[in-house]
Amino acid sequence: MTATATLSAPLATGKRTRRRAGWLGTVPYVVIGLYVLVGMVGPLLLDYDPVHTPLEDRLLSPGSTTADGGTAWLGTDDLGRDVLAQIVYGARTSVLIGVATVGISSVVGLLLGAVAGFARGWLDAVLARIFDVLLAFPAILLAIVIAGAFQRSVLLVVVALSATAWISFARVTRSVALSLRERAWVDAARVLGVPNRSILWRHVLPFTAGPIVALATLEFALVVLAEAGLSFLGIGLPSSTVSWGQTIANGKTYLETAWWISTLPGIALSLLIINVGILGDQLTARYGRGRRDP
Amino acid sequence: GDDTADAGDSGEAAGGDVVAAGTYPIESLDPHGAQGASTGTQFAGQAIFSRLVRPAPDGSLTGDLAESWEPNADVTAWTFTLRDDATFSDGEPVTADDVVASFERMITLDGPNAGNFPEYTMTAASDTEVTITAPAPDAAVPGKLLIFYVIPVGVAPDDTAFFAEPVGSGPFTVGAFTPGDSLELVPNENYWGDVPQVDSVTVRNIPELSARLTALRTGEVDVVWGIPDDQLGALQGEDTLTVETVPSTAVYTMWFNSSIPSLTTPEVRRALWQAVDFDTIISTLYPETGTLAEAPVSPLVLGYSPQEPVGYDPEAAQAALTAAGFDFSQSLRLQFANAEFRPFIQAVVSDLAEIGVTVEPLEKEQAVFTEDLLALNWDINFQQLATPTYDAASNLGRLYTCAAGRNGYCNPELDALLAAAGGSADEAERTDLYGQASEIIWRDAVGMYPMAVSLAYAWNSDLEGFTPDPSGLPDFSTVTVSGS
Amino acid sequence: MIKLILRRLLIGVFVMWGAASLIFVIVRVAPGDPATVMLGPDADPEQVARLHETLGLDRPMFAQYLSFLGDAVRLDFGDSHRLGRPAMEAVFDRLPATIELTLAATAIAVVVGLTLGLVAGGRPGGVVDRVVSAATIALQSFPTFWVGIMLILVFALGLRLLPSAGVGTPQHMVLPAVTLALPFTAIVARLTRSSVAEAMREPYVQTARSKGLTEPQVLVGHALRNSLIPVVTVVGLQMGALMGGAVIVENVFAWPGLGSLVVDAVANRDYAVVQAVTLLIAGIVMVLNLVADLLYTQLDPRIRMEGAS
Amino acid sequence: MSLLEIRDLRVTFGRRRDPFVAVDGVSLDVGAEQTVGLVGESGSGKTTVARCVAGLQRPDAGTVTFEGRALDRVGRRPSPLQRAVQMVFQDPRSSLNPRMSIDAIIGESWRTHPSAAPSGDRRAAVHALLADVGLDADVASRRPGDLSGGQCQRVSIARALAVRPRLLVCDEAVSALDVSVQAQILRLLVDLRRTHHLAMLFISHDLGVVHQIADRVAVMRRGLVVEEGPASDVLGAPQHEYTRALLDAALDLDDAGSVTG
Amino acid sequence: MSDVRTARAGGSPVAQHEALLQVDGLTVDLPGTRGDLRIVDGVSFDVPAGTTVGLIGESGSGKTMTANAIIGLLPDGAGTGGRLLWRGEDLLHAGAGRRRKARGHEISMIFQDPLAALNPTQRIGRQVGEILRRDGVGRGEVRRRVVELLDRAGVPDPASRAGNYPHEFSGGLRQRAMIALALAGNPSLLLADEPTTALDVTVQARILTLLHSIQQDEGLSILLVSHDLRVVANVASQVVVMYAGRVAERGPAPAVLRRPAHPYTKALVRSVPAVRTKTALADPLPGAPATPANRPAGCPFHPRCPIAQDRCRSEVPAVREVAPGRFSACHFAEEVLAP
Ligand SMILES: Nc1ncnc2c1ncn2[C@@H]1O[C@H](COP(=O)(O)OP(=O)(O)OP(=O)(O)O)[C@@H](O)[C@H]1O
Ligand SMILES: Nc1ncnc2c1ncn2[C@@H]1O[C@H](COP(=O)(O)OP(=O)(O)OP(=O)(O)O)[C@@H](O)[C@H]1O
Ligand SMILES: [Mg+2]
Ligand SMILES: [Mg+2]
Ligand code: NI
Repeated sequence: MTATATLSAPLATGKRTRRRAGWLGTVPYVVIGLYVLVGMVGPLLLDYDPVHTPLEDRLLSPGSTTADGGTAWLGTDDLGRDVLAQIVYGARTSVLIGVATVGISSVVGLLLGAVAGFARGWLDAVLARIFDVLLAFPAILLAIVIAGAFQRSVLLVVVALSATAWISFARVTRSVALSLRERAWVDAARVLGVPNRSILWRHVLPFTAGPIVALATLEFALVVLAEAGLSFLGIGLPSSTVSWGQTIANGKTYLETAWWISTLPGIALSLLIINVGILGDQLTARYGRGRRDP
Repeated sequence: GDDTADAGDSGEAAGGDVVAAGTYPIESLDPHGAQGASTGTQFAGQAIFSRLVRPAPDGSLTGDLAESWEPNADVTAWTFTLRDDATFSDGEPVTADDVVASFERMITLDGPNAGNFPEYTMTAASDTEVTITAPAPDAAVPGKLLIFYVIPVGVAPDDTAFFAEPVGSGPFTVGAFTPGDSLELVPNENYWGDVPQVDSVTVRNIPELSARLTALRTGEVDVVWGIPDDQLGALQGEDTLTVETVPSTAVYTMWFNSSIPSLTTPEVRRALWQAVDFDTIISTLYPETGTLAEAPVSPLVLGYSPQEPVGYDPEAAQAALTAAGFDFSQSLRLQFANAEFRPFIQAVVSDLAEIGVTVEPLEKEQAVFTEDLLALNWDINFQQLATPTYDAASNLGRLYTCAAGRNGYCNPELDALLAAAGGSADEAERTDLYGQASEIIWRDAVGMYPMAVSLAYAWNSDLEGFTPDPSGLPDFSTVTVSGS
Repeated sequence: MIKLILRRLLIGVFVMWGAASLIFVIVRVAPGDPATVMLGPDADPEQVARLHETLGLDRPMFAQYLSFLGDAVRLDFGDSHRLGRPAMEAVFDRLPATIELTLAATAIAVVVGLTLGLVAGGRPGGVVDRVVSAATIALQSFPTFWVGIMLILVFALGLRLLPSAGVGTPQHMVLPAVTLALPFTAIVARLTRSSVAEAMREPYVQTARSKGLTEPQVLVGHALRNSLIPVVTVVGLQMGALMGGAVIVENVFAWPGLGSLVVDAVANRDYAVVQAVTLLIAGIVMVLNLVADLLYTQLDPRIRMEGAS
Repeated sequence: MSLLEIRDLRVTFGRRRDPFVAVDGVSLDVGAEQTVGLVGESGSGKTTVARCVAGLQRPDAGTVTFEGRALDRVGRRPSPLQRAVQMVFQDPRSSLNPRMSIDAIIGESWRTHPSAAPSGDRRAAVHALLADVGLDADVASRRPGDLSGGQCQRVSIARALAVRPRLLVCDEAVSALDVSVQAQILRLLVDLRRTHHLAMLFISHDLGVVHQIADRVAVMRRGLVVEEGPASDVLGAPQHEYTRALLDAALDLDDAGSVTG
Repeated sequence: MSDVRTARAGGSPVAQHEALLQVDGLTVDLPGTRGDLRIVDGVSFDVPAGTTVGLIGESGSGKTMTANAIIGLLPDGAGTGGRLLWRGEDLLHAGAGRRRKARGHEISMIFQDPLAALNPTQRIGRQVGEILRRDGVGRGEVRRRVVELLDRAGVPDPASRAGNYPHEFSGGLRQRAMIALALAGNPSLLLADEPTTALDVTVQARILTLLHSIQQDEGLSILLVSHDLRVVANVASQVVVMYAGRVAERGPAPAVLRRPAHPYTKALVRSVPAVRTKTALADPLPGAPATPANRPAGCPFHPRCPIAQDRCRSEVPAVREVAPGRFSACHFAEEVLAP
C-alpha cells in the first residue's frame, strides 16, 4: 500500500494550466460517475436478497431464464443468486470500504503529516519513527494479522486496511508541508504575525489537496484489491456481506465451469480500478511532480 | 487430458511413485504431540507407525499390533495381546514396553489425544500383553485407541530430532519431510506385514482447489480427495481418472442451544428443523457427497440406528412456532468456522427466512469458534462432526450428557442410557442403547442432523488397489501402479 | 558511510522494538485462546490450564512482554506448541522459498518494468507511452489470486505448458513468480516512466543533446542512471510489499513459503509463529530499506558525499 | 538611538559538530526613515540578517532591537512590534498564496492586526491601498496567478503597507524582475518611503541599484560587515579591499568594452 | 589570460566578418493552450565569424527559443520557419542527422544554470570528454584532451578536478567546466544562454573575460544571450534587441547602447543605473513587457511607448536600416535616433 509514495512536493504557484486531455480525459469521470450511479440507484431497481438462495437456479450461465421466469443477465452463482445483482450490491460494499479506508487514512495522514511537516521538532521525529515501524510490515501482512485476529466485520476490514494506508498520506502531506513552510508566502504570513494555526489552515493545507486527491485515487484502487485479497484468504468480511471481493473469491473454484461468477465481478472491479487509476494519473500529472509551469 | 507424462511428474521408475494431494497440511509427525489429532499427522502416523487396532472399511475394528483384546468384567480394564512378529523399521521387535512407553509419552505431552484418556493407565502384563485401565467403565477404549500410535521406547517427550527421521513399525518410512508442504514416504523394508510395492508416496499440500484439481488432471498428482460436488463433473469426464465417493463418519450437526429461552422447547427446535428443505439443499448442493442423515451419527459408526426422517413442511413449522409463542422478531446466531460450509449455511438461512425466522450466519475464526462453542455463545452451532473412533461413545456418549453441557440440553434419561452404553462391552447391547439415545436426541431435536457426508476421491486409473478411506486417511500400502 | 549505517542500524533497533511491541499487542488483544484451538473442544479445563502454563500465558501480560522482548533479542520466539518445534525453525524452513519467489518476481519486474518504463518515458505522450501506461494500469487492477488461477487454467490445464502448483523444477517457479511480478512490474514501469520522462526534461539532457548525441544515447547515457535513483528506492521498499503479496500467491500455487504458515498461525493463534514471521519479515524489510538507502547514496554522488562528511 | 539596531548578530547552521557560521557578529543600524543598502556576494549572509530582523530566524547570539525594544522571533513579538517590521521577498510570485485573492491577502493583514485595520469601508480601503502601489481596483478580485511579476511585487508591498510598518526589509525585492519593471518598483519604493515615513533595509547584489536608493551602504563578506558608511563614500571611494574588488568586477554601461578591451 | 593555450586543431580559419551564421526570418511556433503560439516571429540577424553577438531582451521575449532553434533543440511539437544559413547551408531544413552532427562540433551551447546543465551523476571529466569518446578518440587521448580543455577553461588543478562531480564545484567552476564541455567538439559558434546570470559579479567578470580570451585565441563566434545590458555592452560587438519574439533593434553594440534607434532600447538603457556614481531614478516605462502569448497588435511595444501614435497601434513596423548598419523596428526610428 505504499506503492505510491512517489508523489513528491508538487505545488502550483502560477496559474494552473488545464491540460486538454480531449474527450478521452473525461472517460474516467464518466465511468466512475456511472459506478456511483449504479451503486446508488441500482439497488432500488434490482431486487437482491443475499439471504435468499433459489437453489434451483444455481450456476445458470449469463442470459439464462430463472425458475421464476426472470432473466439472469450475468448468470447466477452456486446458490442461484443473481450475479448482476451481486455486482450492483457489491459495488456498495467495495466502494464503501474503499471510500471509508481512504477517508479515514487520508484524514489521519493529512492531520499528522501536516502538523509534523509544519511543526517539525519532536512531533516530526516521533511520527517518522511510527512510519518506520509501520512501514516495516508489508501492508497486506499486517492486514492479514489484524483481519484474521478479530471478529469479522466491514469495520474491521476498514481498520485493517487503514492501519498502513494512512502512512502514504502522512508522508505526502508531510513532504508537501515541509516544502511549503519554505515558501515565501508562508514566511510572509509569519512576518505579518499570522498565528501558526491559521497558517497551517490557510497557507499549507489547501496545497495538500491536489496530491492527496491524486494519492487517494491510487490508494482507493489498492484498498479495493486488498479487500478482494482478504476475501480470498477467507478472512475479513462476514459471509452475509456482498462485496466484489467476496463474489470473486466465491467463484474462484468455478472459474473453469462457471467462469461468470468470478470473472464478471472481476471485470467490474478492474474497470473501476483502471478508471480510478487513470483519474489518479491525470491528477498526479496535474498536481504531482512532473508538471511544468508555463 | 490423456496422459501423465507431464512436467512435474517425478517418475524415473515409471509407475513407482505416487503423488497425492490431500486437503490438509502435515505439520508434524509426532502423533502424541499438539498436532496429534490433526488429520495430517494422523495420516502420517498410520503410514509410519502401527496402532494396536485399526478400522476395517466397514467401520469395525481389526487388529494391527494387537492380535486380540478383551475387557474385564466391569469394562474398566482392557487387555491387548500383541503379535510377536512386529518389528520397527530399524529391525528391533515391537514389545509391550514400547506400547506402554508410547502411551505414557502421549499422556505426558498432554496433547489433544491425551484428553481421551484422563487418568487412564497402561501397564505391560508381559512382553506381548498390555493392559489399559480406565477410572470408570469404558467400552469405547479400543475405538479410542485408533488414534494411538506406537513408537520405540526411550523417545523423550520433547525429542524433535527423532521425528526428523522417525522409526516406526508402519508400512512406510519417511523419505523426506517439509512440514506443512510435503511428506515423502518410502516403503519400510522391515515392515512386518506386506511391504508396499510402490517406490514412494508423496503427499503434497495444495490448498487452492483449482490448483489441486488441475494438478490431478495434468498428471502432476495421482490422487486427490475432498473434492466438492461441483468439481466432480469435470473430473468424471476425464477418462484417465477414477472418481468414487465413500461414506465417511462425519455428519453435519447443527445443535440448537437448548439453554436459551426461545429454544428450550423441543417443539420449537423440531419446527425449525422442519422448516429447512434439507432434501433439496443436499440434492442440489451435494448430489454426490451428501445423503440425508438418518441418525445423529454416521452409518459407519457403532451405535448407528436410523430414525424417522423429519419431513420438510414449512407451514407446519410456522404453525408450530406460532403455537409455541416463538418470537419471530429475534435473530438467531448461527456460528460456523469454515468458508467451505458457507453455501450450505446460506441455503439453510434462506429457508428459515422463508418462514420468517431470522438467522444471522456468523463465520468465525477457528480460535474464536471453539471458545464460543464451549461458552455456548451461539444459538445454532454448525459443525461437521466426524467420529474417527467409529464408536458412538466418542460422539453421543461424550457430547450429549448433562455434564458435558455442550449444547445446553440436559436429559437425565439420556444420561442414563449413555452411561449404560458406555459401560457395556457387548456390541449388540451398545448398539441398542445408543439407538434409544439417538431416538431421544432425534425426537427432542437437540440439533438438526441434515446430512451424512461422503468423501469424494479421484485417482489416476493407473493406481491399482487404491481404496478410498472414510476418514480421508487413505492407505497407500496396498497400492500398486500398473506400468503405463 | 559507516556512521550512516550505524545511525540507520540504531533506528532499526528502535523500529524492531516498535514492530515487536505492535505485534505482541495485536495478537494478544485478539479474541481466541491458543490453548483452546490446540486442544480442541474436548479438552478439560485442567488440561487447558496446564497448557496455558506451558505456554506462559498464565503470567501477567507485562511479564510476558518482557520475556518476549528478552527472547526476541536472541531471535528466540519460543516454541510453536502447535508445530512442536521452535517457531524460528519453522520460519527458517519456509523462508528460502518465499525469498526465492520474491527475488524471481523482483527480477522479472525490474527487467521488464525498467525496459517498458525506459521506452515509454523516452517519449512521453508517444504511442508507446500510451500503450504502456494503459497496460500498466490494467496490470495493477486484477486481484492477484484471480490472475493466478487464470494462469493455472490457461498454462497448466489448457496449454499444458507449465506445472500448476508446488515446487521442484524451475518451471514450477514461472507461474507464481509471474503472478507476483505483474503488479510490481506495473509499478516499476510507471515509476521508471515518470522518472525517465522527468529526467528527459532536465537541462543536462539538453546539454547531452547539444553534444550531438542521438536520442537513445541520451536516454541510456544520461537519463537512465539519474532516473534509476528513485526506482532503486522504490524497488527496495516494494520488495517488502512483495513479500506480503507472496502470501496470497503462495496460497494459490501451493508454494511452500511463509504465506500459508502465517495464515495458519494467525487462525490458530500460534503466537510464536505469528511473531516470528512478522518480525522476521519486518527485519528483512528494514534491511532491504537500508540497502536501498545505501544504494541510493551510491547512485547519487551528491548524497554520497553528504553521507561521507 | 537608531530605529533598528543590530548588535553582534551571529547565526550558525548545520550540525552541532561542525557548524556553518553564516553570520559572524554583524552590527548594523538603520535610522528612522533611512534606507540602508546591504550588498555582498552570494552566501555572504545578507538574507540571514534580514530574516533575523523579520524574526524568521533565531540568532545564536547578538540582539536585534527596534526603538530600543528587543525583537524576538515571530509569534513572540508584541503585536505593535510585529506590525512595525515588514518584509518584501525576492520571488514576487511565490510570496503570495496562489489560492487567495488579492482582497483576501490584504484582508489577512488586517485580520491579524485589527488595530491597523481601516475603520470604514474595507473595500474602499483595499482599493486605496492598491492605488498607493499603482494598481487598479479590479486587481483586488484577482489571484496572484493572473498578475504579472511586477504586479505581484506591488501587491506584496501593499500587503506590508497595510499594517503601517515603520521598517521595510527588502530582500532582493527587485532582482527577479525585468529591468523595465525593476525601475517601476524602485520608483514605487522610493515614493512610498517618503509618503509613509519608512525606513528600509534594502538588500541587493546590484551595486548600481543600491547606489541609486540607499543612504548608507553596508558591504558583507562571509558573514561579516567589512565596510559600512554613506552610499557615496562606500561605492564612490571604497576603503576596504573587498569592496574595491566588488566594484571592479561590476560592469557599467558607460565603460563598455571593459572586458573586450 | 591563461598561459596554456590550445591551438585550434584543424578547421580553416574563417575570414573576419564573413557571416558564419545568417538567421533569416526565423519563426518558432510552440503548441500552447489556445492553439499554436508564435514565440519567435521573423527574427533575422547575422553572426559574423569571430565576433560576439549579444541577444538581449526581457524575460519571455524569445531569446532562449531563438538560440534553441539555432542549435536545433526545440521542444517536441515546435514548428519552425525561415532559414538558418550556416556557412551558406540551410540548417533549418537539413536532415536530423546533419543537424546532430553540427551540434557540439560546429555549434555548441552553454546554459544559464551550470549545475542543472551538468549531469549530477557523472564525473566532470567524463562529461567533458564524452563528445571525444563518441568521435572514437582513444582513452588516453581523451584524458589528455579533457585535462587540456579544463585547463583552458581556467579550472585549477584540472587533472584531479576532472574526477570530481558537478556538485563538488563552485558556481564559477561549473560554468568553466561547461565551457570546456562546449569547446570539446571544436565548434565554430558558441551559443551562451545567460551564462553568467546565476553568478556573482566577480565571478561573472572572470567568466566573461575567459569567454573573450577564448574567442580571441580561437576565432570562435559567440551568440551571447542575456537580459543584462551591461553584460552585452561589455562583450558584444553586435547587439540584437528582442521584444515579444521580434527584433526591435540591431546594430553595432556601442552605437546601439549609446544612441538607441528604438524607444524600447532607449528605456532599457536609461533604466540601468551606474555603479560608481549615484544616478537618479529614471522615469520607468509603464506596464509589463509583452509576451508572445499576448502580443499587442501593431507594434508590440506601443502600449508602453512614450511616443506611440495611432499608426503604431495598427501597423506592424518592419525592421529597416535606419542608419548605416543600424536596423530598427520603429516607425519613428529616425526621430528616436536624432540626438
Ligand atoms: N536554513 C539554512 N540552513 C543551512 N544553511 C543555510 C541556511 N540558510 C542559509 N544558509 C547558508 O548561510 C549562508 C548565508 O546565506 P544567506 O542566504 O544569508 O546569503 P545571502 O547573502 O543572502 O546570499 P544570496 O545572495 O545568494 O541570497 C549561505 O552559505 C547559505 O548556504
Ligand atoms: N516549452 C514551452 N512551451 C510553450 N511555451 C514556451 C515553452 N518554453 C517557453 N515558452 C514560451 O516562449 C516564450 C519565449 O521563451 P524564451 O525562453 O525564449 O524567453 P527568454 O527570452 O529566454 O526569457 P528568459 O529571459 O526568461 O529566459 C515565453 O513566453 C515562454 O512562456
Ligand atoms: Mg539572499
Ligand atoms: Mg531564457
Ligand atoms: Ni562514506
